[in-house]
Amino acid sequence: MNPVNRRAFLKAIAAASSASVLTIPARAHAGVKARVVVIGGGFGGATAAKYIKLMDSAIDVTLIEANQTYTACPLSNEVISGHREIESLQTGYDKIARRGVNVVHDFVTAVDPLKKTVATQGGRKLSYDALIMAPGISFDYTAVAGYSEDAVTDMPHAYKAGEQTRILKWQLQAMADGGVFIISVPPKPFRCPPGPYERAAQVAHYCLHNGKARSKVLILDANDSFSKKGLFEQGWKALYPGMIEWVPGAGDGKVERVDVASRTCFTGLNEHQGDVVNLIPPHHAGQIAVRSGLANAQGWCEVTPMTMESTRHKDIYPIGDACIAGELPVYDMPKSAHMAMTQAKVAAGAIVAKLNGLPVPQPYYVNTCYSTLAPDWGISVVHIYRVENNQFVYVKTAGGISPLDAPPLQRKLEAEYCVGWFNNVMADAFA
Amino acid sequence: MNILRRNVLKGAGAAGAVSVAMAAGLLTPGAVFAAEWNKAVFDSKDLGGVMSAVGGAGAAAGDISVKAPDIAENGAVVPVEITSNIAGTESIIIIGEKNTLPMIAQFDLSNGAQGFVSTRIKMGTTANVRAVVKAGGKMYTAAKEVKVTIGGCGG
Amino acid sequence: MRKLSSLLCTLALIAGGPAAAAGINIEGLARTCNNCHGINGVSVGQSMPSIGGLSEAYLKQILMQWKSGERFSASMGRLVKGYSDEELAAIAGYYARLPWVPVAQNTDARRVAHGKDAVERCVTCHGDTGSEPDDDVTPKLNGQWAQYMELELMKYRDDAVKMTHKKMRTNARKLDEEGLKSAPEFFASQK
Amino acid sequence: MAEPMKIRASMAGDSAEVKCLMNHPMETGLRKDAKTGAVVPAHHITNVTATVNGAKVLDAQWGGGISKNPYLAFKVKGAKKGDKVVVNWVDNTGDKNTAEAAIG
Repeated sequence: MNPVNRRAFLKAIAAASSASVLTIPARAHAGVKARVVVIGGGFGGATAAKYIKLMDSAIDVTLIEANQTYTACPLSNEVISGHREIESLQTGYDKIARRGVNVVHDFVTAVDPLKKTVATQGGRKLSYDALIMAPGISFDYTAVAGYSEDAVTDMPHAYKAGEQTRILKWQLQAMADGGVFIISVPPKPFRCPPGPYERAAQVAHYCLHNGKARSKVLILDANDSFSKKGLFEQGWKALYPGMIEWVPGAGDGKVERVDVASRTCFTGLNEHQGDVVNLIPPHHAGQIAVRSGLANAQGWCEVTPMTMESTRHKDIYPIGDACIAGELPVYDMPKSAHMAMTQAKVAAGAIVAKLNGLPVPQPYYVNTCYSTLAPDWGISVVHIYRVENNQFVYVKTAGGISPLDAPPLQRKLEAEYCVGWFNNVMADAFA
Repeated sequence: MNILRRNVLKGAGAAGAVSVAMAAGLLTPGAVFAAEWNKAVFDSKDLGGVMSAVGGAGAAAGDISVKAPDIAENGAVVPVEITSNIAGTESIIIIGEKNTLPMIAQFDLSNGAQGFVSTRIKMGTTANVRAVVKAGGKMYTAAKEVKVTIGGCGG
Repeated sequence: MRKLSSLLCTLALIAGGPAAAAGINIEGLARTCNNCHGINGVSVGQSMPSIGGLSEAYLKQILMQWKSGERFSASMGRLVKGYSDEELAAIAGYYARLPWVPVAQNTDARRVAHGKDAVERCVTCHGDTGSEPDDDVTPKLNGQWAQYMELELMKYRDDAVKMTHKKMRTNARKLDEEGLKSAPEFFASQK
Repeated sequence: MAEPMKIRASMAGDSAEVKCLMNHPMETGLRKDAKTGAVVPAHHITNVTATVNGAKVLDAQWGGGISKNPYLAFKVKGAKKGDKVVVNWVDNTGDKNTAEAAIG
């Protein structure tokens, strides 16, 4: 370590500690070790568990996650197009365990918000002082007639990365030149707002460079607009002319019914037969959040802006894709890994402060989201939120999308930054 | 009786539209465009003028529902569904109160057509979508505010 | 070290410090930077720079230039426009007080050797190994990510984007294609 | 000539619901071209009619305030399966289109 910096560093600690000696042992005197339980080990849950431990190592933190290995959704569209192996998106929980987080691979079956306990399939019963609810999403398989959970191998959603991603990739590889690849997009809000449109580009890229240039990607959308629309349309046109067609909800794009056997999607007035059908069903907060009484009528968990605490139950903090925050349908917080992580850090800060008897710290919410249309063509959107009068406020003077008239260098930089972003968020959440 | 027909003589272009349609051979006995397009009303930028031309707003009615999103993310495509449960509904008119051209559409219903239309309209700014209904010779109205988000972050 | 920094996190959360006086939760704010720049500003991603331990003056200057739009950025400008000058100053101060950690990365020995010549123009300002910049608005480069530095050079070489610092623009353009790769690799390999 | 119009009619209870999707730019005459700055002339559907077995059920007038590629749905009581629905439109340039469907 640089000696000058080290001196400054120690000085900073000294300055900080002189003021805080009196406050830190408040809970220690009570002789109770505070317990935090985190449900779900995705970007949000893992980040929350790790940061609570980082901020106050005296807190007992248990992370409950069913899977031993996590497969990240960001960049998973590049697995479909063959640019990336799925293993590059995977991580275990050993590193955050080494930070002192008690990692339990189990499945939460019930939460009792009044007794403040969590029960698991494995027979565990844990009590908590604060609960982070980060279960991600659950699909509504009945929303599209003719579809079902059994149909996911025929019409994969590939909207939880892993086996589904592989199936969609294989189906694309098996598709003949001239085939039609249908992507059915559910009504907002849904996970990863630019995901389907980035996927369209990645699929077109695969087709163009693998002897399937006559193929077509047909996006059947329940919505009339989408994230980074202008940038995507510009990129599609420049990179994959004539290969991608977007049908908005207003143009009869909403898929109401499917026939799985013939791979047909029925909209209000039309039917579209695909060679591959990537049907992304509507979704809502993970089942456990809904069953715990945290979700609103639309199936999402509303939160208190200063802390991310649930508006329904005290001491439960729904974060990540399961929560809904900000003004729908344009200024709501996007369901992205980056957003989940900044929400996790706000919740972690609020919980640590509360358990130490300290005032609520000022929250900061940021989202950065990259989409890669081709290896040297990246675009992004940035969101900054402030909390004013206990409301989420999207800062309109900042944020926004990459410029439409950007030079090629910017597109290249953003494609490279996307990978750097991914490596860093993976480390920040899981290492 | 068609409400706008009263104004047909004022609308210089209205007759023109009909003759063009006739010249195009479109107007067969089964599909006559009885309601000549009323240029004067559709080209008017004056909300008050439009309201009186369509017969006045009439009484506010709970039997009319205007279904539209609270917030439209795309002002160019705002889904609007109007249901009139008033017996004998003959016409439904849609007005965008702050549109440069407020008059959006008129639907005259007959032979079993119910008091229901669903369409998509343009809105330049946050405003009321107003439905004016004519039933049994009387006018009724209802409105719903739609917030239009302009610019947006695209995210 | 890790223990120390986590303790600092906790203490700063409680005690605040100068930023707290201005109503800024600097720890909370800096945590949002971690997503891309790593805990304590030590990045693990090749295209994202480490920022912990860079000088306060340099960090403050670059943040403010992005905010004003004076200096091109692909995405940082859109981020920093969301914060007050005081907040940006607090971020600069926060990261400047952290230690600079050169990151171990794979470098090509041949390139590093070539880079030693290629950096002839760089070392007058950044120091022989990039660790001792000439003034406090010049960043350290030793152990910085090679790919990040290469991308920065590309910005300085491209007229399509607006970069401040004339000297950097001039010198970046003097590098040949090989130098564009080997100069970053040289600095990246330095401790 | 405009692209064909899509029409579908189906029974829902004792009413037939008719849905149509038309292809039309629906220019208001107010919009300026982003590149040239010139006003794009008005070009929109002005009249729409619908019949069920030849009897007129809907007679509409539209301005440019209806969205591009218009969507229209309406309901007809007393119609039955197999009845023929015909929808016509004409625009301010005299262009026209027609489509028909049997109620399913």
